[in-house]
Amino acid sequence: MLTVTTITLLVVMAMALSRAFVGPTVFDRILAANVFGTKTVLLIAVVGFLFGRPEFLDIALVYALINFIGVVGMLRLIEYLEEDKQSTEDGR
Amino acid sequence: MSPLEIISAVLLAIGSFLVLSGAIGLLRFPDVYSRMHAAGITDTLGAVAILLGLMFLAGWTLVLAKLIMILLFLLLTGPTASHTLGKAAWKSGLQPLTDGREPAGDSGKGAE
Amino acid sequence: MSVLFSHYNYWVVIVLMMIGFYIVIAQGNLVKKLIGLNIFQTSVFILYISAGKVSGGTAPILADGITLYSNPLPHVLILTAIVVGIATTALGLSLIIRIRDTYGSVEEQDVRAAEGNRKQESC
Amino acid sequence: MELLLDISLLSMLVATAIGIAVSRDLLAAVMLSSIYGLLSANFFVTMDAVDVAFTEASVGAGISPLLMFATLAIVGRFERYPHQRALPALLLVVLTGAMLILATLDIPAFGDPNAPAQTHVAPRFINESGTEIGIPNMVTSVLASYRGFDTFGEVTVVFAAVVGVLALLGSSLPAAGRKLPDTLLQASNHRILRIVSKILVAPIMLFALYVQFHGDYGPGGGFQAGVIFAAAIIIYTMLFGLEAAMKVINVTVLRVLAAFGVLLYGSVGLVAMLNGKNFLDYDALAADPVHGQHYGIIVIELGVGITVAAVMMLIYFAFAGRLIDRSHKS
Repeated sequence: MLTVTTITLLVVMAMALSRAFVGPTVFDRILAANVFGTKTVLLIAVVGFLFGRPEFLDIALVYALINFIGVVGMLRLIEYLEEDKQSTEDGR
Repeated sequence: MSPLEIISAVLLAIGSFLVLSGAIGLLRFPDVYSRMHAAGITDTLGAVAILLGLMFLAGWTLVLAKLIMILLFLLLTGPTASHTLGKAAWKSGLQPLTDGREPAGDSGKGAE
Repeated sequence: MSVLFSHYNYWVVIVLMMIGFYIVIAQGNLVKKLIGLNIFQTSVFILYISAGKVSGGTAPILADGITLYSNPLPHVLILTAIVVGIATTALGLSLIIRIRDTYGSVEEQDVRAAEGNRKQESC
Repeated sequence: MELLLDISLLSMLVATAIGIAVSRDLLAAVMLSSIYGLLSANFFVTMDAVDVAFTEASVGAGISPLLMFATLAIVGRFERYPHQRALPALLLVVLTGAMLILATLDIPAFGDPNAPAQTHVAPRFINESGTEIGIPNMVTSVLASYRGFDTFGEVTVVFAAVVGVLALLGSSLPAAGRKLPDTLLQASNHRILRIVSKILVAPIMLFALYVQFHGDYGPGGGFQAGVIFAAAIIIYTMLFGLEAAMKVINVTVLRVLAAFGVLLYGSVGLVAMLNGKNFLDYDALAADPVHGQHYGIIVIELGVGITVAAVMMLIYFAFAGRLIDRSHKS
């Protein structure tokens, strides 16, 4: 079952990646990146059990943390850029 | 197979199914909000199912504690991220697709 | 076929390295160049880590009942390289911000044009 | 299974890199580079390099995209010109790549236990470090003890980089007590995000301390712990504003701490010299050499952690200060 789950997660990662390529809006990309990050956390956890050394779950925890920080950072940046667009329309 | 392994296998199967269905939704749904709906819900529930499945494999060890910590963390951050994302998309003026006949995928173009 | 499986990692490393190289030489935006440099850098990391892998080995953390470990030396080299890499990336990004302050643009073309104008004026 | 994971992760890496290369929207490129960092960290886990994966996850997928986002907010989101010199560059790249691929045919096969890389220094580390250093994590013993001098150099480089960043951007870092116009930086309209982050900040710091002191036994150590600790402060800064963060953490203290970590590292070496051994030979620190190694590794990892955490926070504060400056001007 672990093998099946690993393969499923790999497939899901590939699908999320293609959504990140296609877009079309920036929110699609963020959503895809978020999904991708969660799947990475799960993959690390499952692979740890699959290879028989599950004590490295600290890494999965870091992934979860970094994923959250990344999403928050992206959203804040978009807010800055929107603010920019409103205050100076001739910016670009 | 011991009963614990069977429970874990069932949970892993449920988790895999949820995760996969969420990804299909992410790929196939027509606009940002419906994609968010597909991904946001299955993301958290699928993660919970898979991590629970792993917990039954881990037994009473430090690994179990770490799995619980990951689970708590995902339960806190996953819905928060989805909520914030939806809010940001709404605030940026992106309209949800209400008419099913528009071509898929291009609905959000105007807001970028 | 066996050559494919035994050298696949190295080929991917080269492909990644070349993509990074391409971004650095062909694309004018300085932020993009820095991203390209990061891709290049990561490809080197992957090369080192691949070279340290022993098939059938596990992570180099001593545990009972395990005899075959992967090589810890490349891990150490790359671990420190990653942290130094972020430090240099930060330095590069702050240079980009200063270039933007001075020239009003982060495109290589604009910067070169502005630089050319300045030289003509001083002549 | 290992092979399948390996190949699929690497293929996704290549796809992501190509996506970055063709994208003209820099925001998308940086987002993809964050995914790229996660993917390569994932690959490192399958290659048994857990410590490297730890570092790459927190640095390559976390801090580096954050800094790039901050830069993009300052310099703008789109590339202005289409890609130039594409054809000659492509030709050059393909040529170089082909030559390099020819060269790889001489490299020993992947995973070969008899490759030169596996037979020279590594066996000594693997066989002896358990008795000589006495800690299970070989990466930590090689990093902090066998190659301690090298790591000292790296920490100095990190410190030098922050000096450079501060020299370039530091003037925009506002003095403490000055009223900052950073209403935008405070994200006051994200109530749920703010509450959840507030709950998370303390556990993240605790986790950083765990990583710092557990680095002898599992993946972790000063470099990773420093970055994670800084990440907690950075998320606080992102949601509550630079002013609030600088009330918590004084920038002057941070500057002193960044230097203090390097000095702590170096002074361990000096103490070893004063006890009549070589620089950074921790055997001299206690009567029992193995205990000495333990003390030495704990202290220098602490030095590394302090420096890295302070440096990451300083760099982020410098970038955030620049952001405020810019929004103030416009």
